[in-house]
Amino acid sequence: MAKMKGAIVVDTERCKGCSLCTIACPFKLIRLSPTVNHKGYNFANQIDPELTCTGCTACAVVCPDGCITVYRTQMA
Amino acid sequence: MAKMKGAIVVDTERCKGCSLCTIACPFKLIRLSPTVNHKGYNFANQIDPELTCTGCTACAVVCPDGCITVYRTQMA
Amino acid sequence: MTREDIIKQENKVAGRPSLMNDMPMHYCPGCSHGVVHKIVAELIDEMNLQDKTIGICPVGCAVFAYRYLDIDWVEAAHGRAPACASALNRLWPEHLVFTYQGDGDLGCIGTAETIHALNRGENITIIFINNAIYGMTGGQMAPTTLMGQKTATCPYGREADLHGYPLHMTDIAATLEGTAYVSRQAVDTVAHIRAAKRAIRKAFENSLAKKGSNLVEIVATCSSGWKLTPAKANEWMAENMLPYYPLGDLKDKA
Amino acid sequence: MTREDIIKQENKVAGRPSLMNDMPMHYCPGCSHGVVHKIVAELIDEMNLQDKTIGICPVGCAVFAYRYLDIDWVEAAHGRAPACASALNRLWPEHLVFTYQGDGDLGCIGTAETIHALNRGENITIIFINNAIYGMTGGQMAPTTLMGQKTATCPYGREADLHGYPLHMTDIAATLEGTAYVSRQAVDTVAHIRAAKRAIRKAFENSLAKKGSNLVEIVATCSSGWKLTPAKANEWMAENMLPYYPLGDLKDKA
Amino acid sequence: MPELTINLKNMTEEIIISGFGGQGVLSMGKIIAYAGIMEDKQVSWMPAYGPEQRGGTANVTVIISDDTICSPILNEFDTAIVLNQPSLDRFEPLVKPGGTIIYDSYGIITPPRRADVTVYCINAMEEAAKMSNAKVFNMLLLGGLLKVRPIATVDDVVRGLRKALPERHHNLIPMNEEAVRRGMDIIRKMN
Amino acid sequence: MPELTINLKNMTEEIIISGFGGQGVLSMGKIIAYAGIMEDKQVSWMPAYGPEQRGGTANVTVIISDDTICSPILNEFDTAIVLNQPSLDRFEPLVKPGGTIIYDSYGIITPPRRADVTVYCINAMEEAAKMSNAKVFNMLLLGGLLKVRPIATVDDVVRGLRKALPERHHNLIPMNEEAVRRGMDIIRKMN
Amino acid sequence: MKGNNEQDVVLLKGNEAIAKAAYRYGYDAFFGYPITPQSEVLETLAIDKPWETTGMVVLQAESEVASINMVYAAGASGKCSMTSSSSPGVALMQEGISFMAGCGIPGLIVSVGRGGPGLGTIQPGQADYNQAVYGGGNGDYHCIVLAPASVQEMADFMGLAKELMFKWRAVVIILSDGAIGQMMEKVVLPPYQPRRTDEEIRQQCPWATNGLGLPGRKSNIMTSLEMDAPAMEQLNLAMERKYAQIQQEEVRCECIETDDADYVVVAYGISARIAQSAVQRLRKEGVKVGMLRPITLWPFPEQQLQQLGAQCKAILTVEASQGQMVRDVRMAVEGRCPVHFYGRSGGMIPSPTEVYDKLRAIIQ
Amino acid sequence: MKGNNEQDVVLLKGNEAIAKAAYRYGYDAFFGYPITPQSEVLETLAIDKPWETTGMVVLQAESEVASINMVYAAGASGKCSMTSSSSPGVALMQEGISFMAGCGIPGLIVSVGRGGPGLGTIQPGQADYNQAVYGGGNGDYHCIVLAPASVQEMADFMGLAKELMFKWRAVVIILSDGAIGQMMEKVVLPPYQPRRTDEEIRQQCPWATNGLGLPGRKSNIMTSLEMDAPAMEQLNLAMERKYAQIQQEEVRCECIETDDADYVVVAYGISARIAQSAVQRLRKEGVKVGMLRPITLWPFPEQQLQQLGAQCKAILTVEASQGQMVRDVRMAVEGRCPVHFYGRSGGMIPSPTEVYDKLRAIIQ
Ligand SMILES: Cc1ncc(C[n+]2csc(CCOP(=O)(O)OP(=O)(O)O)c2C)c(N)n1
Ligand SMILES: Cc1ncc(C[n+]2csc(CCOP(=O)(O)OP(=O)(O)O)c2C)c(N)n1
Ligand code: SF4
Ligand code: SF4
Ligand code: SF4
Ligand code: SF4
Ligand code: SF4
Ligand code: SF4
Ligand SMILES: [Mg+2]
Ligand SMILES: [Mg+2]
Repeated sequence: MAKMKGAIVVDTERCKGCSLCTIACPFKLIRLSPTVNHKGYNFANQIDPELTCTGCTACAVVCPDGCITVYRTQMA
Repeated sequence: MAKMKGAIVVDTERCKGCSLCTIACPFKLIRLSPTVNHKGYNFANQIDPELTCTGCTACAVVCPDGCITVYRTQMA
Repeated sequence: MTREDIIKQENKVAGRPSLMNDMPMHYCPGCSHGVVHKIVAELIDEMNLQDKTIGICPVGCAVFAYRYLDIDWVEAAHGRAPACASALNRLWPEHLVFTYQGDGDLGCIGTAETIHALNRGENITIIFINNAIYGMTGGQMAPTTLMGQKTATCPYGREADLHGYPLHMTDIAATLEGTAYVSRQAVDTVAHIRAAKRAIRKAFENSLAKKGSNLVEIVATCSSGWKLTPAKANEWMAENMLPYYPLGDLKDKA
Repeated sequence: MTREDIIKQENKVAGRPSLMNDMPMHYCPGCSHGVVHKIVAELIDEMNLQDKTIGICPVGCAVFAYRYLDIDWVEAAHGRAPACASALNRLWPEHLVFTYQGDGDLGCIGTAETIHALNRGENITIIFINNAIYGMTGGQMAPTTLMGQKTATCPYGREADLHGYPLHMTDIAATLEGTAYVSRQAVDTVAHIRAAKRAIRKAFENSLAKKGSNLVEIVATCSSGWKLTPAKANEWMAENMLPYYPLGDLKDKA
Repeated sequence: MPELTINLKNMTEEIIISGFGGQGVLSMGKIIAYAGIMEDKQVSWMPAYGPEQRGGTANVTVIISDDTICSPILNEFDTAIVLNQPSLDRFEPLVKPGGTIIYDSYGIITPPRRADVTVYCINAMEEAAKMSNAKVFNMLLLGGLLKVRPIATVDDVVRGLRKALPERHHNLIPMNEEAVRRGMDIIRKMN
Repeated sequence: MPELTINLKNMTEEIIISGFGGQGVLSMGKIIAYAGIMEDKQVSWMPAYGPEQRGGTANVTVIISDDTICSPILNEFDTAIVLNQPSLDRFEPLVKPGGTIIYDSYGIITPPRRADVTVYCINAMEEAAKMSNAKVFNMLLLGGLLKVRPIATVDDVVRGLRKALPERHHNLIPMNEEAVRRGMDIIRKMN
Repeated sequence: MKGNNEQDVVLLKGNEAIAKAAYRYGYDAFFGYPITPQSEVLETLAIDKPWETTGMVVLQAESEVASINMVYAAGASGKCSMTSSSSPGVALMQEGISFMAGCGIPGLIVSVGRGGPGLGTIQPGQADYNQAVYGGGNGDYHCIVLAPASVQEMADFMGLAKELMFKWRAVVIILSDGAIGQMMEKVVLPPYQPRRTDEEIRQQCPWATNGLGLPGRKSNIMTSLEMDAPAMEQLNLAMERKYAQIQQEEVRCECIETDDADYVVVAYGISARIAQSAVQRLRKEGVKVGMLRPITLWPFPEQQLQQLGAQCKAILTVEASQGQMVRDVRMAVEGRCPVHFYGRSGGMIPSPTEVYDKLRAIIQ
Repeated sequence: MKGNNEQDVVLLKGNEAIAKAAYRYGYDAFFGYPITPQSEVLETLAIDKPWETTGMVVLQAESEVASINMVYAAGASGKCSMTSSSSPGVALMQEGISFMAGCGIPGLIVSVGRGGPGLGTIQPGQADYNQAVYGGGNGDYHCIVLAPASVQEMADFMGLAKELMFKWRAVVIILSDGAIGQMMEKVVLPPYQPRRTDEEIRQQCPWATNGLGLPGRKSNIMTSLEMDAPAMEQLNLAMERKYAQIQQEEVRCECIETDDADYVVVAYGISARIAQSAVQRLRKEGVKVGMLRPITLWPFPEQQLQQLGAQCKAILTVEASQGQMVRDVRMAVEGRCPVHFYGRSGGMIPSPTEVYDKLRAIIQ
């Protein structure tokens, strides 16, 4: 099976910085930002320079606030 | 053991003629009277010409209205 | 020997318990409530608890229990006797606090109060008269009404789709951590009455010993509600109720 | 391949369910309620039930569930959601009727309504969020609070004598004749979330197929009430709640 | 409506029927009321209700009137039908002067003593036993009532029964009619 | 009571303190109120309560007065202490002309613009970080407040703390006093 | 049968009339719990099995608390539903009634009063006037309260209640008592009206929470919760406007010979029937006495009473209570003439003679 | 601390003051269920653990229905007990309150109002006046209703409530609101009073159902049931006499500058504090305005208002509701002068300026 490549988009204004996605990601690709959003939360950010993300959706599944959209495609 | 002789006294005005004592008596010594008491119930009566009653208290135990007093003594 | 020789005060071996007064009971002929009242009166007397007991009456046919037993009584609102008992248990910890409740009172409107009092392990005894019907209000369906049984509000017989299933409150009680002793008894025969008395005695003893909550169900008759004679009611009970509500101890922590 | 190549509409594999609107949820960071909302939204969508569903909100933190899922909702009085659901089930027999309730709502003030709706075999689903605390009112003791657990109303830890024992409503539900499917799940991990979703799907299917009542307990966190971070709350739950409230199906009639 | 009108014009008849529970007191009252309806009269039927009637007495107040009936609850009555001693004791003083008392001797130990009312006796219990049909007891009483207080015709009663009884019991109507007529025969004036 | 009276006579000071939940807004208000009590003044402390404060803003209205306090709920304030932008946005317009706004620059993106009030800035968040003690954050603010609105003395605050804190935390009082004094130092007038 | 169509005239208890009128008027559901003196409502429904004919749902609930919350949800979804109970049972419904009022949920509560307080007696009483008219639920709200004085009105008001509850999205209470619930009278039952179809509900109750029409519309939410105080106040003000309109449009009362009256008796329900005896007797004796019988207890016939207050020498309020409605009478009359009271309580009902005597005493 | 003994002056929320006063005044028990804005009562008790010191029982009940029935039983046995709740929670207590009144059982309900109806808002409200004063339980009964306007009064009225409940065998309601429950003020707590001993209870409450003294006396029975209507009526009449006496003896109100007032504001609780600001401002402006603050809402200061009605040009009632107490004011004034109303609702509280403006408008 071809290898999957994924990426996520976090709705940072909706994010409450609970960090559950950071724990759920098997590759620990998500971090909380040092800066806060308008509501004052340190929101989540994907840090994935090497495109390690497989689009496994774990982060999206655990996010209580539905902030994460996951995209996935077969590696070209 | 000496043989027991018993007798009962029914508070006929309190009796509601439910007949449960008549069923409970192992010797069937209790009957409902054909006449009614003031409240209109056919009250219970011990019919025991031969002093068969052993004073076993079964009738008193089952009487829901506590109408029966049981007396018992050893046969002389 | 004549009857007169036998009927002497010193020969008295059974009669109305001394705690039960002269007031004629309002119950229908043959009603199980009367038998249970007698047992309770005897036990409080035997255990010498008259000044250390608070009884709690339900709303149901036993609403007037307070008229017949010479102890202090609180008449609870429909279903709330266990809440009353909880308060009294905590405020009068050395007292025997018991409730006396019907199936509608205990298992329907009072479901929450019953379960929570039992699960808190209040040191109380609940005497639960299960006659599978609402006696007082004229024979409506109770939570314990059997499938197919006819009542004023299920005149064609209880059906699952329309009326749901009978509720086994005593079985639930036995699963609760707070209960010490849970038992199901009947009062249709001398043997059953004696066993029921033993069960209630154990429940009272547990309550006083602060072992937790105690519930004794009495499978009972309601000849008026069932539209049977008292004798037939006992038979119907033995044939129909007991298989569904089998007698015996369901839980005994001690 | 760049991020931009991947982030294209046609590559979207997960995101906020379409039935869940934009309204930011009022829940605290990491609150389990949000995860369960998502599951429910996905299922109603997948099962194509938007116009055939009536949701019933509790009084509890989920009181505002109605703001977030685009279905019709009835906000019940505290504890009365199962009574509401019973009425709606009978009046809208082809609809999916579900309640969403906290432990206080379902297992304390609503004990009677919960047990009776379930025992009547109403064709409904009860989703029961057990976070062992009263979230909304600021962290008071719930019926499901663990022994020793500290809350605003048992600040020195829950003690049997003072506060009674945790109540196992789901276990009681499983003993009731009216229930078809009773299950306990959690939403702390991806695997648990997927299992929880399967359980709720089965419950929904049973409800629609008129198989009887269904209850899915979700062992949940309340980081605010527990005074832990969301991550620590998940850990505390796994360590303390799950041994006491073990996951799995308790009853499956089918 | 003159063609069917019977002898009491612009009348109001206030009746109490009282006995033990189970004696058919309530349904007798209902049949009287239905008969009244057949005469296009106003009627009211007000039972003593509640658990205190358990094993105790049952009673019902029936009013038949050409006028609107104001209070269905009364303190005094034109006619009292009493079937046991406690009922007689309670209601004898409440009959209006010139009124009527009907009693069944079976349940009555001390008969009514008032001189300012007309007293009738009907041995309905006995008669029902003779007919070996306890169910007609109250129909016999009803017949007696109609004889002495012709508030409705036997015809009305039959038509009323037809309305009051479910279809499947209509076969019992002839027997009941028979009992009503028998009741008219056996009632006796006592003073 | 002249011996202890400080500079505001027959005063009433109406203060709003507003920030995120968890910033110690409520307890700061409480300490101010306690300090007021030490001056034998009337005080009231009225929080915004309920679940809407969850993750949102927390605020408390504190009134210190020589007179009886009528309404504990106010529509305008003498002094506003605002710790984040939403709080500033909400309360800036509600400060009385001639009143005072104190803000912590950490949470504020657009500083207050009103010319008819005196605006102070205090970098309490930064300072607390410097002192590596997040707990003294609100004590720093309090110091700033007392500097510009001397409604109580530092002594009052210390005595108030002694009353407000459980015995076992009294060891923290010197550190808090220190922070109050530091707060007095670092507050700056901005207009 | 003469005047009437024989088919339709029946002899029924008030409680039975309620039950039979319910399915004939096309009510969708009854939820209730047994309590004397109204258990015949549920019992009659159980015997008549309307679920097999009109499709009406009948359910014995686990308590009055459950009943009222079933009515709440049923009404929320656009169905026409009801419960019935008596004094302490109605007390248990107060939270639910307040919720219904807060949401604007249509529904009917039939309250068949006995003598209180507490368990009191099961004999008839009118001491639940405050309970119905002033509520005991929390907040500013009103229920429309109808007071039938005959078995016929028990039946008829079922139709009126249905109309009013949907017209105003209001809780309607039929406040009866043990006497009217238990007595039998002739009654003409209404012809069968079909229950509303789903489509009719969708059209007539666009606010109802039943999914119908989704996703073509915003989702419907039935809640009385509004955390934002200014928004909540607006909701309250909107309710107030509705209540003011109801007070304008829905006052109903019966005035009997009040036009020239020097004295007026005010009484409702069973007391009105009794008082009427006394009034008739006095009229025959040449005294100018009239009677005002409020049919709606809320909205209360205030204007009518203001007028009578100005016209009369005295007003007598008669109730089977220690005096509850009399406060509303006094409030309306505002001192224009003396307002007297006669009442019996605890299951006792005033007698025509007592009312007559009281009136005579006032007149002298 | 100056004027006061430093030991005793503390800064407390109204809810905390209730809790601390409870065990200091020797209450025997608290039973309650969490609800905003009064959960601090139970929470404070849980923290302070009075069961380890005074022996006071504290129990979180399974619901408000359970709570009130616990208070019922506790009071029946002669103990001094209480519960506290807020709007919908109090609605659920109505049956229990009616039972208590019917039996003459002493007990206290602290009702910390929010905005209704239904769930409404959790912000402060005074829309539960009817709920407290007119009940919603069945039957003819009254509770003594105390309306504190400060945290100090929250504490003080705990003592008064204890006194009144036993003096009259009555249910006492402290009707507060979210503002007074949540605000902190200075408060002087009462000194500790010991709880009554069994012997004291036996002597002071010979009616109590606790077994004490048996068999030397008849058994005590606490019931509101009396199937016999004439007997029930006698019980009702006895209660009426008690209520009449309470109305004679227990009216409490605060009159502020009413002696020469042309205009009077009537307000209680939080609204009274607010209205007082406006009154002071107008007095400074030379207008003869006074204020009457009812402290007992039942019994209501009717006589005082009758007098003021005769004296004043107008009366203004201010409430945080759509107007509930104003009915009682109107009833007392009986048209002697115009009675105006100003209210906010749904969690909104009138402001001093609004009251001032309203008064100014009335004066012109
Ligand atoms: C709140 C309330 N609801 C309903 C009633 C009416 N009621 C009185 S007794 C009873 C049921 C009694 O049945 P059960 O508890 O089984 O007792 P039983 O009479 O059979 O012994 C009911 C519903 C009431 N008094 N109060
Ligand atoms: C009748 C009534 N009592 C009490 C309350 C207050 N109240 C609101 S939510 C709640 C408990 C919530 O706890 P839970 O059901 O466990 O839900 P969670 O917030 O934990 O999800 C309580 C007691 C109320 N609104 N109504
Ligand atoms: S999709 Fe999977 S791999 Fe990618 S960020 Fe989310 S959890 Fe990590
Ligand atoms: S799980 Fe969601 S809310 Fe939590 S940090 Fe990640 S994106 Fe933010
Ligand atoms: S004592 Fe025994 S033997 Fe004697 S009558 Fe009674 S049951 Fe029969
Ligand atoms: S059991 Fe008692 S009440 Fe029944 S018939 Fe015998 S004596 Fe009478
Ligand atoms: S109705 Fe049934 S339970 Fe009640 S007294 Fe009669 S037999 Fe007993
Ligand atoms: S208080 Fe608890 S349950 Fe409520 S939203 Fe916060 S975390 Fe969730
Ligand atoms: Mg029963
Ligand atoms: Mg919870």
